[in-house]
Amino acid sequence: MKQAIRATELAALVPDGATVMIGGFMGVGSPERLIDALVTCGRRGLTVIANDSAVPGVGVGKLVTAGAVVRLVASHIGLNPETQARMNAGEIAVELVPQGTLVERIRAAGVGLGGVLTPTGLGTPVEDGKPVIEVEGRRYLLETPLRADVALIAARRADYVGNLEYFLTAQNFNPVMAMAAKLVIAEPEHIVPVGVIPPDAVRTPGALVDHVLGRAT
Amino acid sequence: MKQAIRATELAALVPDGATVMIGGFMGVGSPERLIDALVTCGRRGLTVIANDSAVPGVGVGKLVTAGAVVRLVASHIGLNPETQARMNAGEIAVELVPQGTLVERIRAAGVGLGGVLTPTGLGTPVEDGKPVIEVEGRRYLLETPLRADVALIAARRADYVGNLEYFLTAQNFNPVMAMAAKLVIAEPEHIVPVGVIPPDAVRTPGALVDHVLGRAT
Amino acid sequence: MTDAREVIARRVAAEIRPGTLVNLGIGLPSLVANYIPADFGVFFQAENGVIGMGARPPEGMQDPDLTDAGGGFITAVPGAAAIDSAMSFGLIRGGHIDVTVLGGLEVDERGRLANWMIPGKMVPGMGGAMDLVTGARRVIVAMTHTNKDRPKIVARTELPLTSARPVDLIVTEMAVLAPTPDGLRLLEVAPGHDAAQVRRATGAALSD
Amino acid sequence: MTDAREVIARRVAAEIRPGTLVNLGIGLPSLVANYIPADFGVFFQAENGVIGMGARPPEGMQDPDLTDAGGGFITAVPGAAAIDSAMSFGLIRGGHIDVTVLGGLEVDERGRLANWMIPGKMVPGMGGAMDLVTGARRVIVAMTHTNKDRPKIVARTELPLTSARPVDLIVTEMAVLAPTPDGLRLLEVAPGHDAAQVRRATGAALSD
Repeated sequence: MKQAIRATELAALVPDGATVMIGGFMGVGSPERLIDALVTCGRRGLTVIANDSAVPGVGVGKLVTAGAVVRLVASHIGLNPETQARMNAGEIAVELVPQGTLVERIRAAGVGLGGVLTPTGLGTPVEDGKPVIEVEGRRYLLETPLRADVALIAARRADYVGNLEYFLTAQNFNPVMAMAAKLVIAEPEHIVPVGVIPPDAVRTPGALVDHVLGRAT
Repeated sequence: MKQAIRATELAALVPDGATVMIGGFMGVGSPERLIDALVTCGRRGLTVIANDSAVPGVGVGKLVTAGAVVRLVASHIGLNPETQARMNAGEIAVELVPQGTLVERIRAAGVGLGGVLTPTGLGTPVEDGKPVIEVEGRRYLLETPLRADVALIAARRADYVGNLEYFLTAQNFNPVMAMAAKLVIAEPEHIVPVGVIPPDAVRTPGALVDHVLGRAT
Repeated sequence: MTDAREVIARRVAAEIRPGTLVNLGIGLPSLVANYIPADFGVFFQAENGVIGMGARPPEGMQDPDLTDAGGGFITAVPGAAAIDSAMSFGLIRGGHIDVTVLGGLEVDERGRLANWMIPGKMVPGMGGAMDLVTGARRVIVAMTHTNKDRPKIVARTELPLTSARPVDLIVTEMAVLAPTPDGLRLLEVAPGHDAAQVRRATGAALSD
Repeated sequence: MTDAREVIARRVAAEIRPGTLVNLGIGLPSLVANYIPADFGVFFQAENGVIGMGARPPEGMQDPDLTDAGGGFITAVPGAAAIDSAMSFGLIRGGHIDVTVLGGLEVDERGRLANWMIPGKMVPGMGGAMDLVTGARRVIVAMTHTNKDRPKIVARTELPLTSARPVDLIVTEMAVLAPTPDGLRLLEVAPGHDAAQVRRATGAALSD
């Protein structure tokens, strides 16, 4: 059984300077209330690992606007001009990672693998400075695992033991990120009794989840 | 829309000497009718990639008894004395692979990665002859991807476009193997109209499935 | 006069075989779906997590948890599957996508695509493009032949590449071209154009 | 007289904290579940694909699609999750299993376990054991102290190791031992035994 936390308790769990994974794709499947709580408590110096920085006012975009982010690891920032502007002003260091490489680097950390051997990025600027490993006559980039202090996960439903269920394209990076952080905090749309989510519908077992955000009061 | 095939058509799809992945764990979640069809048509010289060889008369065990298997890549053969006897007699070459490494090697092939960097097997006989790669100060074995000509997949339900749904512990290696073979043949317990399996319950998208075994007549 | 984008989308659609799994990039490539017959059994992947993307939903019926890779509302067709990003890019990098159609900034004489940044000007990021070009079975570039009269098909590009892998086909409003080991081949000239026009608008040598 | 296996299982159970995720090997380790209070909120993983394994099902209620890693029928507790093998071993190798309890053939003076083959005699395969010993946060070996009076805790083992990683605790019917950088430490002597007995039955030096 998990204890439900309140948004105001997030400040104590995510210190300034933390590395935070945030689920979502262009704001879809993003833990908006948790993100709002980080903005409200005035977090600074965060490294954010996320697919993208959405648009201003949505998802990770809110943290960018609030000046909470000093480093962003993402596959796409093109639809948030504020991220571009802050990157150009030297306020945010952006590491751009191919989307498939990003999700595998996170997965590697979560499942205890030492890295990812991918053909993606070979012969492009993504290759710069990375080892190239030859396996069975083909060349692959060695990409390192990505870990975080905290993962903020959006789910459709959680049950009392923390099992999570996702819905359609709101799934995206959430289940993978829930494996790769020391502390996992889930923001479900609904919290249901144990047994409502059948075993085969659980995509993130509750054992991976440390805290569940309680319903807004 | 897939065409349902009959078990008797399997002979034409799986030639002697083929490399065949077979889902299942101690016979649970094994495509028994497809296995029976391979025995019936007298297949020889197969390389089988499977978690285990079950027990005589069950799952992969039937192929072992029939003398169809010349090479077995598996994590466990301890509960099938026939596999042990044939291995000792030099009739089956057995490559034992740690279970977590086995599933990741299959996954690597299926998702286009060049190999697996795992700590599992370091300092044991599993390390012999394999490259050790150091990443961020830690050592990992480099294990190569495992591919197959054909994957035989057991599922609880298929719909007409080949989407597959699994049930409880019958899932095991099936969804991963369905990504790693040139030809994927599914044996569902039930075949249902499109829409009966909701999008979030699909674990193997129909695009991965070439043929669905029709119901027994 | 027919819109260049429509000409390109229609021509690309003719490349799509029935029963295949197809990924369309946002923008121009997404128009290709309009010209694929509904009974073709083609499934469209949106790399953010669905196989079986359908057209825009009716007004008021949009689900905020069902969008395409650009964040726009979509529907799902019967037989659709929802997947996470690891599975989605597993399908892409693993060679399970039959065709991907992507927009381009430039393509060089070896058929290599650049479409994700202009140094010093525009750094949107590569999103899923690098994985798609590297992993899809067939890569089609759908783009206008020129940008303000400047050729987008060039001998050498100064732009960072999307992948070292050459694309399979380039479809513009003027022509259809295919990279070969000996350079770019001019396969077709679009109605209303001629080969000399195409060559003048191209910054690389074209063989017949 | 109490059965040695029961003594071992009871003592291992005392190591299991509430709310943890635990993997029990087949055979002796599986008995540990009998001594964990139901209200402890412990979830048991069966590495073939379920978190929340329960006891044997009532006769006639068995589901052939719900078994443990030995192929035996099980139940699932409320809140259980079904997972595939990639996820299951992702949890194991990724350090998400709080405790694993495994049987052993031998443990050497550095605390390294051998439990998957006897060259020339028995080659069952390692199954999930190598991943469990390498990846679980805490590894407990549950085994009888000797095999037909031959010590199973030895200075050096001739058997192939399961992992180069030392285990965290060894529980036998005679004692509880912990590997340290300076060798094996004798933490507890079981009731009815004394330290001299334990040392005689052990093939490696034991510090206090």
